[in-house]
Amino acid sequence: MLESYLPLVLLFVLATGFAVFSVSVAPLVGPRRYNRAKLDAYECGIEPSPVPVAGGGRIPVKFYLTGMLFILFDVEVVFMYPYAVAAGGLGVFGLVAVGVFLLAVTIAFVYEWRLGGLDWD
Amino acid sequence: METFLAVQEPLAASGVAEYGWLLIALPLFGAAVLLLGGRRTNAWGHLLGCATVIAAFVYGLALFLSMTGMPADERVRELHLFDWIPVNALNVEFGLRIDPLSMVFVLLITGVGALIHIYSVGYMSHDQAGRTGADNTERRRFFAYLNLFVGAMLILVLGNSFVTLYLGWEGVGLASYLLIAFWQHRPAAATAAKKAFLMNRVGDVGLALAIFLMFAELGTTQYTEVFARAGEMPTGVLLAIALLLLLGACGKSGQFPLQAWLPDAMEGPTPVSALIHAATMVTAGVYLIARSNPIYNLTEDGRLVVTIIGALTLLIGAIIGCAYDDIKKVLAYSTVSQIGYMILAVGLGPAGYALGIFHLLTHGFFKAGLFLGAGSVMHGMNDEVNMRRFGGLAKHMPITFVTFGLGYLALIGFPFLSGYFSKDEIVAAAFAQEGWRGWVFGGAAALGAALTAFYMTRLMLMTFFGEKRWKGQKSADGREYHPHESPASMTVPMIVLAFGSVFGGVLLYSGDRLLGWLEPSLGAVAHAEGGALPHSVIPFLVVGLSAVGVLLAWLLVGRRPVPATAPAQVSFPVRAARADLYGNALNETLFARPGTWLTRALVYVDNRGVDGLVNGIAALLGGSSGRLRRAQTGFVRSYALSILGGAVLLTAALLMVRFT
Amino acid sequence: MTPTYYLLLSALLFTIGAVGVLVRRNAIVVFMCVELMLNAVNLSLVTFARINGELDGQIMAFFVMVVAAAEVVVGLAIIMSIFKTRRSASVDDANLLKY
Amino acid sequence: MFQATLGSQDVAQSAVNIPEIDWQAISPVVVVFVAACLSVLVEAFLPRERRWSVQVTLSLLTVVVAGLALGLYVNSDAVVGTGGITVAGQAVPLFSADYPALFLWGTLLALSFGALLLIADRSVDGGAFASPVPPAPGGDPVQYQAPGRQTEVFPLALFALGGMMVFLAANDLLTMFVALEVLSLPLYLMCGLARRRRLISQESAVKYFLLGAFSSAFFLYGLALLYGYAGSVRLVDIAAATAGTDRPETLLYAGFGLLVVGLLFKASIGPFHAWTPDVYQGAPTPVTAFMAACTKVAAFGAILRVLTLAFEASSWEWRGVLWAVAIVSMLIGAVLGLTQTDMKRMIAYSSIAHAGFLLVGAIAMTEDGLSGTMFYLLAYGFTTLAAFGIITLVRDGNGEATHLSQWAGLAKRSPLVAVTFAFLLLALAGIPMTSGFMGKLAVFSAAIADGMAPLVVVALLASAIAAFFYLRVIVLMYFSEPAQDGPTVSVPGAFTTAAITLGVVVTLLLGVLPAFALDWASVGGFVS
Repeated sequence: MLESYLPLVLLFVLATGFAVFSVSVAPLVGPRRYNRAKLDAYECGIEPSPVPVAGGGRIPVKFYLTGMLFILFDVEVVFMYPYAVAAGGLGVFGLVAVGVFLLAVTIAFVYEWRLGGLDWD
Repeated sequence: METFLAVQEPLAASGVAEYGWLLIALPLFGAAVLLLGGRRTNAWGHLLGCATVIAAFVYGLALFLSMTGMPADERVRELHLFDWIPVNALNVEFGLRIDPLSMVFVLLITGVGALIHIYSVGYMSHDQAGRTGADNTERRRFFAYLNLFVGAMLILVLGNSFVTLYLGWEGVGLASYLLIAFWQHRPAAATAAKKAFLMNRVGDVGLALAIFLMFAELGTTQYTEVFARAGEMPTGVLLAIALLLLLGACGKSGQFPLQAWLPDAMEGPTPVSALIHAATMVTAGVYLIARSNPIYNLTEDGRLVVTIIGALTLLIGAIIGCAYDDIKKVLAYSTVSQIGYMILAVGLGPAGYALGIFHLLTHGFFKAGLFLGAGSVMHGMNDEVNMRRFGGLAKHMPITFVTFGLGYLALIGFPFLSGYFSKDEIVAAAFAQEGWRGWVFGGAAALGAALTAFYMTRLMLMTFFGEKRWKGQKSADGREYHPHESPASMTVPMIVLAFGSVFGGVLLYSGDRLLGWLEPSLGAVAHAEGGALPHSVIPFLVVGLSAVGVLLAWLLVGRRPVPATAPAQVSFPVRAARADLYGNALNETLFARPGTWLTRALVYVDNRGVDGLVNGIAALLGGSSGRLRRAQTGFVRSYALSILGGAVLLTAALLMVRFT
Repeated sequence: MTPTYYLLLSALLFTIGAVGVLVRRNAIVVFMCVELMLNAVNLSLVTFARINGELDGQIMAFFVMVVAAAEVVVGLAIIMSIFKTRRSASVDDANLLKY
Repeated sequence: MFQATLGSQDVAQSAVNIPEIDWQAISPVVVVFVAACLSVLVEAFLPRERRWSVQVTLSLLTVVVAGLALGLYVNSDAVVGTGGITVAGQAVPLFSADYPALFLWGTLLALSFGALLLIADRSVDGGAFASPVPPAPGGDPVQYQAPGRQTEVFPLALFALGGMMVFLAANDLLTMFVALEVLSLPLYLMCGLARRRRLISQESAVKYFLLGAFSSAFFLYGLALLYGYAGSVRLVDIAAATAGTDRPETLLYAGFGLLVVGLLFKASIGPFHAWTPDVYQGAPTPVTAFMAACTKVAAFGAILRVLTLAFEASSWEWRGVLWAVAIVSMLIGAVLGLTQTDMKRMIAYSSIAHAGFLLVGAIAMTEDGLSGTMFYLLAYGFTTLAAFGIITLVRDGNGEATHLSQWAGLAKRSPLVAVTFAFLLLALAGIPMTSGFMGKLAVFSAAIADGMAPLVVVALLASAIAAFFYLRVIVLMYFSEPAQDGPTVSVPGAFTTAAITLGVVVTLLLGVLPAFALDWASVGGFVS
């Protein structure tokens, strides 16, 4: 069943070839006539506005930082789920291992908190 | 082929010998402390330098005594220290071979070395090497180099493989270079050091090639294995190795055609001339050939070349020695000539190895003594070396005169002094060769004895007897000459060495002491009977010829006043001898000039063809480098492209290799 | 339904991601393309786990997700710091070091 | 969509193999990671003014303690060379403290000790690290100099070190991948921490990060394909699968190719080298030293392990391809190094060439190749560490003077620095009596013994070309007149002096007495 993988590789090669081709050829053959519309960001046909949200101004950088933190701590839960499922079989060893894991996460959390990563202002 | 005693299998070192590494470690430690310690060690550096060498000598003596207590077949010992270079097939272990041969050298090096260290304390006490200031930096540096030399020389003679020997070989070369150039402010010293360095390189290449050949043929460079399996090599390779080793020996020992550096090396301080360029380092070539005796035993042609080189050199050295007025140069050419005797001896094969070493030892004593004497004369004469400015010094420096005189008598082979025994034996062994060889080599050796007597007598007469030609003259630095005896730290070593010159020969010779002692290393001495002249005639012949030489010298030099400047109108032989028998010219004609022509021709070809090629390659590399650099655009995306491209190529290539 | 299609899809996603890295200028978008590549691998892992009839591949996908999250944080931090100094997130502007 | 073959109930009930952990064997790694966590807490709780001294003490102490733990284990009564984290019923540990791993751990700890000394030195110009505060608008951003001093570099360095130690000891690809990220992420950040020339420092961080993430995606895809091929990511299982014939080999070779790309990238082997010069140049010099010395050790440790344990049976197919890679790397490093004008860039190209030489040894697949490559890593690491140490000393008003022209006539101003640097360059060129020569000798002779003479010829050619640019620097230092407003050589602080001395002494020692290290390197091979 998997012997039919050669086409896949060929496809891979083809796609790469296409990418290489278009990257290298485009600047050579393409005309460079820029206008305002071309340089604008494409937002589904709506006039792009420098003020994306109500309330005025850009989204504060802080928002992204907190978002990043959220991703980080959120994703750690990924390990808790399988552990919860297999906790019985893993016994004390599993408990200790998850404890160590949580301790490591906590250390990072404490660091974040001490350095003021959780303060909004 | 002659039968010879099989080389003995070494035993592991035990007892005192287990600390054999101390011999090497002590002087090297001294050198390291003095070099790294800097000015802090100025005050006591020379004392440390002496102490390490004396300690090494004392240990060597203890080792020697413990060895004398052993039966002869247990005297060859090996001390494994550590694996040095264990890379795949090449496995060089660092070990010491403590056997009678190396012990003889250890005692010579540390013994004479210790004396000369002591002598140098006085000799170098005011040396500033051309610099101003009143500290002892230069003396400390001098002792550091001397210690380095002793350590390297001991590595050379104690190592148990050719690679270890090579390490020591280069080490003594380095020390010699540093010491010849010790007075760097003199252009002559700098030039001489460079010359010594270059000519030694020629020899070293020979030695290195010999080692490579050995490794390629046998896969090892340890003495034990090389010697045990030397017979496995084809004769051609064996001959090549023998000749390449000889080339190495010629470079280090100042043999024809590489002899020219040794007299120039006298630009170094006199203790250096005595220790390195008379007693020890320059004899390394003799050691090399004697140590490699199982190889030379197998190739008669190789030995013949060694003998020819030896005979040629001893004559060349003696003839040139007759013409020089510079006291140290005369002694230097005398050294060249005497080492010629040793090389001649070891070239004779089993009949001569031990004799070569014997002469090496006695020569070590009397030549070191002579050099120290010359140094003492110079010390008292404002560093003058021109003998035409000496004369009548016997009264002013009696101790120097007596010790120098004893060394002189020993050198010309005065009956029952040390040179008498060792040189006579070599002459006898040379005459004992079969056929034309006996006459030629024996004759050369005997003639050399006469010449030796001539130039040494000339030296004695010009220096210690006759008019006081220095009166009213001024030395180069504008001082008047006030000859005086040297301090005790200089005279005591001279006295000790004079004792060695007088009694060394008879002590070592009587009862075959030395020859028997060396048997485990070099095999028994084959006293060949017959040959060109009967053995009993030889001593009379040699002494007679020497007497003729002395007489001639007295007639030509002693009876007439010596002109204070060398006469310009001289006969051809004198002119030739003054020009080093055109040794430099020969080198120039044979090597340098063809070299120049070749270079010119090559330059021509080079400019047209090779240069184009080389420049082309350089331009290609540089150009492609410059162009390829542009590929490093600094854009992350182009880097990512190169990674992706590389990955695709690599995977595609893997699949292609697999599926085609 | 053959799992091979999932593998095919995964390869396509991976290639799209790789090409995206090459053609996009905004560092954030380039980085998102890398994330796409990682997630394409996740799809492969899960598919192979299915083919082999075991759970290892799925667990591996978890690991990859966590690592990817950590990578996101570090990457965004770096991109943000350079954005603060340059006021530009274009990877082509980061071009002082070259040749 | 997927109907799981094993229900969750089954998983819970089935006996889960609890791994046996040989704590003593892995104690060096544990020490490093625990200390890294401690270091984070120090950063969080200690007042700013006391952090620096505590962090320096902690990190240096960690390396020493980890080294002691390693020494204790090696000299203990335990059966050394088989420990690690072993799953019951499996012969090979998941994470193995076998002899090569122990040797390379020792190497890593020693090298990182030197690198940490360089990082810790703040006697010269107040240290090389800053907190990432943006410059005031209007100033010259290229030369911008941030205020303050940063200590975050220490926990980052410790985490990177721990990641490297796991990376080269991991016996399964997933552990290897996680370790790869654990070592890479801190390095990305460390690159951007320079106090001076922040802009190129940050640029190097961005480049390193984007390309690193890109290449680790390749590694990961290779991992996935190999998982599909062998049904496991354990190296021994992959080896067992290659021995059979009934599997789709496309998966194997595609997977191998992509996996190797990720590894080659980390080892900065051409054509996956493009990041190296930029990052080496832009990163703070002590970090560059850390990267050049330690990352190379870790990456080659992993390459050796993967090639030997998983792909030895298929070596016939991939060897030719890696030949080509080695040749490309050596030539790129040697040729492009010729025209470099920046000292750090030049050393970076030199490292690319050296990576090629190392690869020659790594693909020899013999015991001699393994020990030779490991010896080379040890030798190269110390030499390059000391070389970067010297580069930190030569400075002008704008920080380090890395342009070659600024080094002209250095010998006249500071002969000691010049002679030390010349010695290190000769070691990089591979002149006898230096460790570089011994390393090349070991690697090349192993390659010849394994029938790769043509490759060795190319390698010698490349070393000859490369020798030219090392010599060019020496000539520049000794035979050129110093520039009027040339750089001054700072008096090195105790830490930098110690690091440089360490590097020089080891370089000399390994050149003169290589035996002990060669012996250690050839005690034993990988456990499989």
